[in-house]
Amino acid sequence: MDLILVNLIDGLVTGLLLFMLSAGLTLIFSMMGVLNFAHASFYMLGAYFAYSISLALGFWMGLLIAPLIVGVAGAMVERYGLRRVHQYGHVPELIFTFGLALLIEELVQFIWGKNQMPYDVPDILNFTAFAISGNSIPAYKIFMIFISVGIFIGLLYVLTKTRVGMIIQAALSYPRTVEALGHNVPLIFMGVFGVGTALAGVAGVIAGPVLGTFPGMAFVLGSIVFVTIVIGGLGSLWGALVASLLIGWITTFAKSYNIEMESILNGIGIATPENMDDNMFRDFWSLTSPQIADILPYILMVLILIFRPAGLFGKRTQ
Amino acid sequence: MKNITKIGAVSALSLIIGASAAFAETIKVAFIDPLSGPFASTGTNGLHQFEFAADYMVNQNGGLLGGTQMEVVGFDNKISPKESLIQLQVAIDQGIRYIVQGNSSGVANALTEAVDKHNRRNPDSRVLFLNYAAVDPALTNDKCNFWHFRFDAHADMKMDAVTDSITSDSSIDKVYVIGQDYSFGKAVSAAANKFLGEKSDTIEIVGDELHPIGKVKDFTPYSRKIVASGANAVITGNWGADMLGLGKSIVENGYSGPIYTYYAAGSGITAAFGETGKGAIRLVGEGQVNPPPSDEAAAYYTAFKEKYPDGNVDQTRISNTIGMLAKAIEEAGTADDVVAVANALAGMEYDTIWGGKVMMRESDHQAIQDLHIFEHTNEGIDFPYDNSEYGVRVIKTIPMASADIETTCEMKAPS
Amino acid sequence: MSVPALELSGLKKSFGKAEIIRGIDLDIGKAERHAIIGPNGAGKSTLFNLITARFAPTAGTVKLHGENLAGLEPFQINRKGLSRSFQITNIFPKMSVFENVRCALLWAQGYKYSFWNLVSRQRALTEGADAILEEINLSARRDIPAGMLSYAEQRALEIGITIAGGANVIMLDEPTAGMSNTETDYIMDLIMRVTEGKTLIMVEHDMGVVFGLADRISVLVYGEIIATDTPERVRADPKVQEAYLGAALEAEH
Amino acid sequence: MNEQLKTDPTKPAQRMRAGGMTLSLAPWIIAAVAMMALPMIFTNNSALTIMNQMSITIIFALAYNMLLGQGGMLSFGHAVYAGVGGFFCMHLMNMSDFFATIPLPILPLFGGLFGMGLALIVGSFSTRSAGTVFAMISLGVGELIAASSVIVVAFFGGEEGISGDRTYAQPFFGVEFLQQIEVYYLTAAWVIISAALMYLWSRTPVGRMANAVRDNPERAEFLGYSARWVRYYSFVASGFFAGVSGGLFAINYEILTEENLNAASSGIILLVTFLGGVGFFFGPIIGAVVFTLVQTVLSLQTELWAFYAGCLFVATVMFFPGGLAGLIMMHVPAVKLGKWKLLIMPYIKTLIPAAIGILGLCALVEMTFHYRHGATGDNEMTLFWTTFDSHTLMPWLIAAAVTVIGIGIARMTAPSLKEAWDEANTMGGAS
Repeated sequence: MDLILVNLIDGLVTGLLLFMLSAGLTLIFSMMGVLNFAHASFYMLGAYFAYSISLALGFWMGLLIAPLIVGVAGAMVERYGLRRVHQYGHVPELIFTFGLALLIEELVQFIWGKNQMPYDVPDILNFTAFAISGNSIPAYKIFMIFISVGIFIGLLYVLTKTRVGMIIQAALSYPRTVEALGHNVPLIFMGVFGVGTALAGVAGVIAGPVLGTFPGMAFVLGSIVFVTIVIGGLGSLWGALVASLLIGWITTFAKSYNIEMESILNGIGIATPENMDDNMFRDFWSLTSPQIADILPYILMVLILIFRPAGLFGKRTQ
Repeated sequence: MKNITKIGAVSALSLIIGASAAFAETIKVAFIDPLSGPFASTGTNGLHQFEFAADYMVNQNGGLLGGTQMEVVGFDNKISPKESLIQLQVAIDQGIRYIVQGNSSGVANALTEAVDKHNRRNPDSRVLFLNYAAVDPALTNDKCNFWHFRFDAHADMKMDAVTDSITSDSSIDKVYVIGQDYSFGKAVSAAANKFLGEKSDTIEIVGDELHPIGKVKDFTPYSRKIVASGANAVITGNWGADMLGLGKSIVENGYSGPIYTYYAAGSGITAAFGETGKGAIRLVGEGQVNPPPSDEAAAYYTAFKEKYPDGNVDQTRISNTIGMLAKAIEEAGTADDVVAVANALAGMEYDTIWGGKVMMRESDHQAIQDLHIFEHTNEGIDFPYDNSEYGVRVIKTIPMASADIETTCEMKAPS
Repeated sequence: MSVPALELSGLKKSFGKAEIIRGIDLDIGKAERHAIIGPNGAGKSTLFNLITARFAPTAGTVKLHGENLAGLEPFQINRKGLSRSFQITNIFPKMSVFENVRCALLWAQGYKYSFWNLVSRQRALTEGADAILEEINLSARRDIPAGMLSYAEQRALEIGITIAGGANVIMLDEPTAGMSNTETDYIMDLIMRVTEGKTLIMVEHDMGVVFGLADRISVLVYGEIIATDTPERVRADPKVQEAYLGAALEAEH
Repeated sequence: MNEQLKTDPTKPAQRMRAGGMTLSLAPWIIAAVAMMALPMIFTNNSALTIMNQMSITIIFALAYNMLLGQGGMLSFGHAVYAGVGGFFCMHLMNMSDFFATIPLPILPLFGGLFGMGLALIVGSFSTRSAGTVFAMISLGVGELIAASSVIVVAFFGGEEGISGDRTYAQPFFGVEFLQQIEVYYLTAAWVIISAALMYLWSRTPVGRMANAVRDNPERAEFLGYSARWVRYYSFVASGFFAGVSGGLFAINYEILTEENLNAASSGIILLVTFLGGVGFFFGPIIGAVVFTLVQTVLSLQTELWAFYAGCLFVATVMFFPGGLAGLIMMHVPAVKLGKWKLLIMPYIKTLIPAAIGILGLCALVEMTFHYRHGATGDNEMTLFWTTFDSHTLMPWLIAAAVTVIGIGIARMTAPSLKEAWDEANTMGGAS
């Protein structure tokens, strides 16, 4: 029981982190119809910028400044890159962000080198907040939860209570109408792209110390963010939240409990074959849930796409 | 854009045409390892160590065979078996007869097979494959061949040493084994089970699991299980970001025992572990750096740091590889006849500056040497890694470890 | 009486709570030219989409030559001999004019999904496509991408594609929308020629076209057909006058 | 569609594209002769190895373009079809009794059939719609198969992959394929055959309808074709040719590993295809040749090859969405009008300084990299056959000056190039 509680907390941290990325991505997608393949790269940039800033000004300034830099960088990418490619259609846009992801990874290696950066949790948060039957919950995790929830509430407030938010919300559903109403849609695009990437930047800043700051960090997270918003339903902020938490918990629980394929198969009435060494499927029989925990979201995504292409909360399929 | 195409075409031409002309005024060694991509830091540091060793140990002492210099040429294999085979071909065409490689057993497997096939099919341009770090036991067992020499202890030998260390520590009775879900991770797990089962009745393996390689973002759930299992020792074969992620997560979530591992030093990992890993991370490996075993070793390290201030001597076997190759070439009296050089290498006993001897076993071309258990710490460190204050210090030595370990290798000399 | 070409009975369609088509019964005979008119928002395009299975009906049936079309996909309906055009020009913009027409001929000439025939080697295909180009007067534009044609030419091409397959029931959705008078005359003439002997159903705003072309006219208002009859009688029908024509005529003048 | 309406009808480039694609044999004969002759120019084994790699990539990229260029389907996991085809070939190679009865040259056919088999299964649910849904299913399936490659050791051999020996096949007219040159001709023959078949495919009814479905699936449905089936056929055919390239990979390298399946390989083939140009049949061929050179040859020259490749790719997407092939085909109208000679001088005046400027920029990048990451004391670096000290001011000044002057001149002469371009593409006048 205690372990379940601990796993719920751990899964929540993972899920909320994922949500910070998927929220930005889904905002960008809803506005511009572009799946931004480079989204996780901005997350990586956030971590690296924050690391460099933290060397000079400390962690907190990093948390403050790095997302701003990332946001501006994102806005510049939209203004001078994506907008240009926009005229050629969606596929080139997608391919552009794909190329951008590669380029950012190379750029990061060029500037910071290839090693993992010693970017650490600030001393003030480096203690155990509380323990549940011997499982310590680090204070930094609690901090991560607060930041993510804070950002979510902030986002919700901006989207539902402010004028800018109204326009964005309207643009989510009726992009053409909003343009017809005389709003500067390119500027909104740039802004949303900037804010979306800045959110990814925040995620990078706070995840860098715990998940590691290295050139492969974008790649590790990259496709799982798409998986999240596809499962949640493209363009749905709530869907992104639900899917993020779902993935966070599924992977955490799958890792925490050794569920064996053999017992599942036996459970549904398939007997274990006798001569396991010669069996073609021996590796399949010996599967355990931690082995495949991080692949589960992909399975989930493929199933959802087959049976409910719009995703859990989505309306649009394209 | 067109221009870059042009550069590509022009350099291709110059390379391909110029290649065959570039015949050996020097003895060339091809270093085929990742120089770009995610594993580039390990590869680049390895290349520097090879270049330094060739320069410091051979060229500054007057070269080989009466003055011929040794040159290490880097080839970027992007840690891809396919690219490795292409670069192998390029190296052979440039007249290079010695191939060194170490990162990834997958690449080593591809290379050793390719070298074997190449040597069979092209007796005029045979090459030797000097493996300095790929530890899949099969390379000197089932998959051994005459052209392959391994200068590192293989995974089972290292696990033998690790389990020696664990069984001699009476405070350890529960061991947790965790690794990446691929051949090496599985081999580590199998070896740990085998050796612990053989050596001790009291030690219980409380967990044994695999996680996807390079895909885990957050190791917390694994750490929870390790803490919950009550383990007082962890064995892992993880490397790179998976090692760092796992190690930090275990310690941060309340585990306080030792973590025995293979690859957790240098390449930024030592610095990134920092205070967190102190006393927890224990490594198995050859080549003592702290405290330095000899003045020679200290001088070597100092000279290396002067040349490469950002580098580490974290693979002392690299200098053994160069030293033994040089000795074999001198003994054979030729660098062109690789069969003679191979025969000189097989069975060679070599005094290494890092203390003790290295013996290249004739039956399987596996080096037998002293293995050490190191501790990640900042106390008593003369030569720290990654320009941090942390480094690894020897806490236990197993002389000529696993010297009698069995091999299934049936060595066939070329006809 | 013979089986009608198209028979709608009790056809209904709702989107959420809004009932767009509220029960339509209509028979269209073979070789009849039938026009559907009605004010904006009456549900004309929805009706078209229901017939061609772009939308699934909430209730009711559509029968083509007496055969129920329920549950069939658009391509299956097309194979049964019903072909349609779209209100918004719907061609293959990146392919040449000739290829647009040729694609429309492929299924009709029985090539199906074959990958053992080379299209350029099939004389019947090439000649057939050229004949249709001749008919729609686009031979001179044969090899340029369809997306570069003028608007009227694209509409003509669309009609060409629609009739190419040899379907005997042709449905045209506002074929003259957005055209100048001369262009409209040209398209009208074209429609007259190519639908000779076929069943034609069209939605149209231009009253000149409707009264010039149609054998019978149905008036659709708020999802219901309030009248179906010859042009003269529809014109004289007071209900129609009241519900539609008067307002429309007023608005137009 | 509106987008299309805006295109300038006076631009004959577009007219060309759609124009009659006559079945001309000339390019094929030239290609075949060139492939026969190449080994006489580049005689050594590494050149052959690189050319084999190009050939394999060409087939794979052409197969990929059956989806992306011709069918409008963006796949993020196409490597698995090539990989699985290759793995099956490897298993066949290891079934020594069976393998000894078949001649090696037909092995890729088996690869193709197995690649096709997998495509038959996956396509049955992934081709229901194009666009994002298809792309995401391809990503998911690709990740799943790549992940299972390290888990299902029995088939994929884990991280080491599986290897075999091609020479155990039945000798083919006495050839045992011991030497690279023999393998080269085998591969070359398959490239010609596969490329020809894929070209012919695009001329068949289902190939033409693939284009129609790409442009306008709904319209295609109202012409009697099920968009889904058309996509499915394209997908399966593409899986076949991808499998062929996997089979050739097995023959060339005699080993298949996880890298043949993973996301990086799938990404690279997208990059290659787009770089070459998706709008033209021969685009992927150019892409494959250029990218292989960058990957194998440029990477010998600089550690930063991937950085340059990334820049090249992003620049292509931004400025030449038609890819390298599009760039070449832009010149066709000028050639047709007989005015291409007008372009020579302006090109020399603009592109050569631009090239020099870009090289200068590359030099600056390389020097920065060397300065930051090179070893201390190891101040010397060699660039463009010149060796100098990267820690002195002079080389920096020279490189910067070359860059500024090169690009400056290019900018100055660009307007006249533009003029010449317009002139060369206008009908009439002196020709």
